[in-house]
Amino acid sequence: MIGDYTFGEFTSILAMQGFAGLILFSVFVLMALGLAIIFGQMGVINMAHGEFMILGAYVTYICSHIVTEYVPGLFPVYFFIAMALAFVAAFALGVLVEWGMIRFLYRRPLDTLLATWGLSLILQQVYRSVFGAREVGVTLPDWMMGSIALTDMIEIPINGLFVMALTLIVSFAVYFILFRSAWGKQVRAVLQNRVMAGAVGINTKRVDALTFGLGCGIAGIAGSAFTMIGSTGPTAGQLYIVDTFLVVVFGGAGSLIGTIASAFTISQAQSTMEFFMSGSMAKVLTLLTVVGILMLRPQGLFTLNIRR
Amino acid sequence: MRDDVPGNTLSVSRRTLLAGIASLPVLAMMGQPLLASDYPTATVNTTGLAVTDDTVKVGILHSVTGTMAISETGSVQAEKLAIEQINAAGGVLGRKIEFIQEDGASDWPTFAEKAKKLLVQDKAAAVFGCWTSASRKAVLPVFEQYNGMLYYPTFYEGLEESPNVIYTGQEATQQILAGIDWVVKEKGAKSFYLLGSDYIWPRTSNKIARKHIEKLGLEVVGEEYYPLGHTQFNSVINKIKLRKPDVIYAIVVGGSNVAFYKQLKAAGIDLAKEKPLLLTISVTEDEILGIGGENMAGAYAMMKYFQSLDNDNNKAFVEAFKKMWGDNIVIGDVTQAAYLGPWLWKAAVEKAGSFDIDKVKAASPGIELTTAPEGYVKIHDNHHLWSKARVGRAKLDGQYEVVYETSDLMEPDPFPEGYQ
Amino acid sequence: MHVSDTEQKDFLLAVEGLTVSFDGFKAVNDLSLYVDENEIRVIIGPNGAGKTTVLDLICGRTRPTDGSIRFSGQELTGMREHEIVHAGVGRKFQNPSIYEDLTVFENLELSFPRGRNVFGALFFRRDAEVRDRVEEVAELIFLKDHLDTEAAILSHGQKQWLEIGMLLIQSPKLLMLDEPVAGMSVGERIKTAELLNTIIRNQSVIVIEHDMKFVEDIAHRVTVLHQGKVLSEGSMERVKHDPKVIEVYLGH
Amino acid sequence: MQSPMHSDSTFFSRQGWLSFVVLAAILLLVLPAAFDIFRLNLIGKYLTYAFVALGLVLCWGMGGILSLGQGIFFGLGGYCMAMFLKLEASTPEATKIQSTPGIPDFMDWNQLTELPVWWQPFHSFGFTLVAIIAVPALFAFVIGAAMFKRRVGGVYFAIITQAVAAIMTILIIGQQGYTGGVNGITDLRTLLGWDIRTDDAKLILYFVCAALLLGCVLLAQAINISKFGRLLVAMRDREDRVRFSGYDVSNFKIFIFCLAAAFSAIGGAMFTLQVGFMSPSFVGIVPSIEMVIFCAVGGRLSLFGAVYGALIVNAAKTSFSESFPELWLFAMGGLFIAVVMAFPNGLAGLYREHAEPWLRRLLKRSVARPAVAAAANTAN
Repeated sequence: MIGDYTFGEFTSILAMQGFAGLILFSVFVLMALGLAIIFGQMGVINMAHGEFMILGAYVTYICSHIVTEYVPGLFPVYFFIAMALAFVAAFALGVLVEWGMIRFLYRRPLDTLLATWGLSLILQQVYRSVFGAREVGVTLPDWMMGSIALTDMIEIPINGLFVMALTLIVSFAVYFILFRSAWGKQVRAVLQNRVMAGAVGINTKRVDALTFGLGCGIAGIAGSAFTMIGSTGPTAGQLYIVDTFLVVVFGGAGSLIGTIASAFTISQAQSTMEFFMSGSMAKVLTLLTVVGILMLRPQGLFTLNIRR
Repeated sequence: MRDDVPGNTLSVSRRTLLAGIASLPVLAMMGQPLLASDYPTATVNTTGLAVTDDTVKVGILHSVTGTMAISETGSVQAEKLAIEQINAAGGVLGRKIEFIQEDGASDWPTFAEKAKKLLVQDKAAAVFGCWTSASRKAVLPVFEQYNGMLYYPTFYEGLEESPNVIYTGQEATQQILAGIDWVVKEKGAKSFYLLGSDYIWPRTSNKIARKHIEKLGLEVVGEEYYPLGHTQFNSVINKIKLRKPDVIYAIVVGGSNVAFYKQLKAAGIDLAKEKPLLLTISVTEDEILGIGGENMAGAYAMMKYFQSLDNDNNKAFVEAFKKMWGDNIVIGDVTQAAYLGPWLWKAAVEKAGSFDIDKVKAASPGIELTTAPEGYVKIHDNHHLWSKARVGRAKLDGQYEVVYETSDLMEPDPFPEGYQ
Repeated sequence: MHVSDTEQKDFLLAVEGLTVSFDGFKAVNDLSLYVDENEIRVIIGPNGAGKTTVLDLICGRTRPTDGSIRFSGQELTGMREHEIVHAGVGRKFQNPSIYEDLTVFENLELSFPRGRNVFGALFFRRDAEVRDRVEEVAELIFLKDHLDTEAAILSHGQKQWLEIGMLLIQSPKLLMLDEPVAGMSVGERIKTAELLNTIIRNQSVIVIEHDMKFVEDIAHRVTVLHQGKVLSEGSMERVKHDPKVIEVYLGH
Repeated sequence: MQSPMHSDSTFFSRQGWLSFVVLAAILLLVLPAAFDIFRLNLIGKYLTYAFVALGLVLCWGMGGILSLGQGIFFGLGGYCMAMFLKLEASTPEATKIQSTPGIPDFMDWNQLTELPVWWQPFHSFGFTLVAIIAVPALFAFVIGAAMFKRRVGGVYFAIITQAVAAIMTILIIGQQGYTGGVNGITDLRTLLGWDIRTDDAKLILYFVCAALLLGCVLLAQAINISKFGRLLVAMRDREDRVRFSGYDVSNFKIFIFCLAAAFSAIGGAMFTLQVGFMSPSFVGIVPSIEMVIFCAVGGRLSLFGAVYGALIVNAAKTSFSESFPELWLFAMGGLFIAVVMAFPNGLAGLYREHAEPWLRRLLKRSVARPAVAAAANTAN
């Protein structure tokens, strides 16, 4: 296709396309990190992950309304407050769900799948009853809209930059929480040997609840960030679930680095293919490739070759 | 038609239905009410429909639950308003309309099932309903088999002409051709980028648009489809930037809409600058609520009806609608088309002097409605409506400003020669 | 006892240069092992020495990184688990692995080597041959009176026997038993030793065991593993007095 | 020694036969007598889901393989049938309005000017009947072989089948010139000249559907009581033991997955016949998961439970959505959670624990039931 364009145009588009891929990558990472913790680390299949994201989105929506109504002065920065609240709300709901449901099902991963699917239906209807069936839009502060024009052709969407920065922060935060903090050590101890961890005085139940909550909370942040990009409706969460699971599984459950690598691979593949063919076919091809590779390498991209 | 708009029951505002009656001025033009006693049931109903000496039963068949509820709610409201107004003005052949509402639940077999129930069990004299093409395709055989009347409100892809259906929305050529001519003439558009959600309506509409653009000697520089519910449009936006079309012709639907327009704006394409200009046939005032006026402002839509339409019929209609369903409500093209259904049926029944389906069918072509909010409509022999085509420009407040309308009515042409 | 004239003999099992590494850690490192026909070989070693991994490698549960495993003339590496079983290798797991919902009879019947493919299993009939063989094995493993008992309610030791019986009914040429007497009473151990000495009339056995008394009762030869390698090999007597073994077991 | 279990001949236990007769009586006598043809047609539609649930009992309940993509096979079966019916409905006379008469209408709308090659064989009814079973089974074989040979199971299998269902939906919708797109294949009229839209036809189709379903129950039961059935349960609980007893576990899984696919496909084909069209909305993720819940509600280990589960959940769905549409999702979601947490063996489990002892006391039957849990599970 280079034939039709000047060299300048071609490089610009390469840059733009690379950037589009990076945004998609950030989106995938945000979606998948929470799930990677819950599925990869705890072995729980949370089909309601999308609904936790939408919870974050609705929290942001409410915030934008309250802020415009009562404290318009805060409007330019309300998004940060909204994200914090989104995390708290999703975290709290996550802990509640873990306590009320998940903890009874740790030995039955397939059953967590069904139960959380039920949960997702209920949450959808709750959203619908509370917020109405219509898609709601969130008004963004002006500084978050629009783009930075680098050249005539290359324009960097600010919200894209924002999502990328957010992804970076969240990923590092997760890394520190899980791999550098005392609590993270407890989490990993429980995952590796629940009985032993209990025996040395770790409150395994609390660790479970908090880990699940953390995963949900990250979903909440993701949902909050997505209001900048997409729509918020009661059933919007379902759109993400298959993609998200594929990212985690493709990366190799249990490996956060794998999740990030797989998000990168899938997003770049999809974004590149979208450029050369119709969106539908790009999607089908991406999914097919992922499924195909998973069939050849079911353990995913990154996984420890462990001794059984 | 448009599909997969996530959502569900918009809790119908509980205001009294009687509010609608206050809008009687609309009815002044409808002439004197007819008396049921002049039309004995035995003669006006020879096929065993649910018609008594003072009532007639009709069906309303839309999705109240499921993903389509969000879109179909407006149609239900409009149909109820029309029925209310007709009853207040004396009913049909002197008989009050009673409606039976069924939920299609966004599920096509359920539509077929409920359509059958309305026709077989309830003996409905007419059914107002359906929204997506898929639901219409599902019920069509039922209406043909049991000989019922369906009034279908949505703008759609055409390629269909059933004696049992009156299509009160525009078919694709009516909606598209005039609008394209207009952007070419007024805006000097030379190149187009076609984009759509991946299913029959956008594909067929784009096909018609492409043929028309090529007939005009202009260029289509790209044509793309994305799966329903897709939310990442950065790649296609890049392509658009690269190809630099004068017009983005977009038929994105549902949740994808929101993502598409937000990302378009974020990528630095300000629709208000009209470089490129965006032309759509899928975003009514209803959809703008979700997209946000600030993301949509400056885009052009091709419809036959906008809420801002300036005529007496429409003023009365909007007022009555808001009275019945609340001030915050917006009215889109399909809602208005749904409102026409009961009125067109009433006119046909009274012209035929009978509720019998076959007579209503025969009487329908040529029926006129001077009181339509969109102005004047008339039923064509092919059961679609003659109607004007209009172009509106989206404003920040989520309303459209009408910038163009055809001087003549557009002839409906569901099987357009040369566009297939 | 068996004299070690290893060079000339045709071994039933010849493991050579076997290595497997998990992320760089060599759980089994260049290990060689030869088992004769009708021999009871016991593998001992401290925890983590790689005993179970060796069995896993032989029966195909784990794929070796390097090395060869020859079993009565066939190369086992690269064969799939069920093919290895068909070649004549049976494996008992460390924890009794039986079908708890089924009766003893059904447990044994499921292991009977007929109807092992899909359609064979669909059209499998419980005929006299099956019954006779099940009873025969049940008698061997001291469970003749428990044929209709649901396996879940057997004692731990009986479960161990049942699993051994499930191997025996396949008439393998080599049985590999991972801690067969763990959790058994003294009486049961004696009976198990008896059982093993009966069955080697037709087959060889590799046993992993910690119970030294039991090892002495049954072993023809003992192989001591340490850190994935053979530390010592030979008769129980010899191994017991090998300074390297003493070092490993008694520590420094 | 010669206790009942050792003789291999009991197909059903006594209670099992009773259950079967009761089910047959309900399907073939009670329901047709109690409901008009409109409702009966609906019930016939529900029964088509029971085929899927039946397959899931074998595949998931017995074998532990949870497929979240059964909609794929339901859809494939339904589409095969729909293709045949559509070709029959698209005679040159019926389609003379098209630019290319004689091909299905949606092809004409998408500028196809001749029938695609792979549609051609669906002119033949014989081929179609074979294809209804063979196409989905073959597809299941490809998926199953790829996954099970590589030991992909459990959660991974569920997620991958789900992704395949998503791919299928996007493909069917995207390739609308060949598949009818999101509208599906509609306006099906006759089967070998026999009008399937009349009330009489619907009645006959209902009985065909019910009879096929009963046949599938018997077939599933035959598998259950065979050594294959016991192996399936054994594999679910102790896969390694089965493998090291010399069985190629993957082959068994592939077979049962294909069989479940074939059951679903029969359901899909009967769906098309009774409802009169087929669309991608039965292929995707949501319907596939709903089908799992039919099975779970009925009891994932019980063949009869699966049938009742499909009937009851769907009847509840219809009546709920008629009277309290808002509550439907709450009810459905609650059902999922309740089934998983409170009664994992579904209705069948409840029946066994509560209703059956009571019934037995009532009937003063003191026949000792076989102690084998597996046999009892399947018989009820």
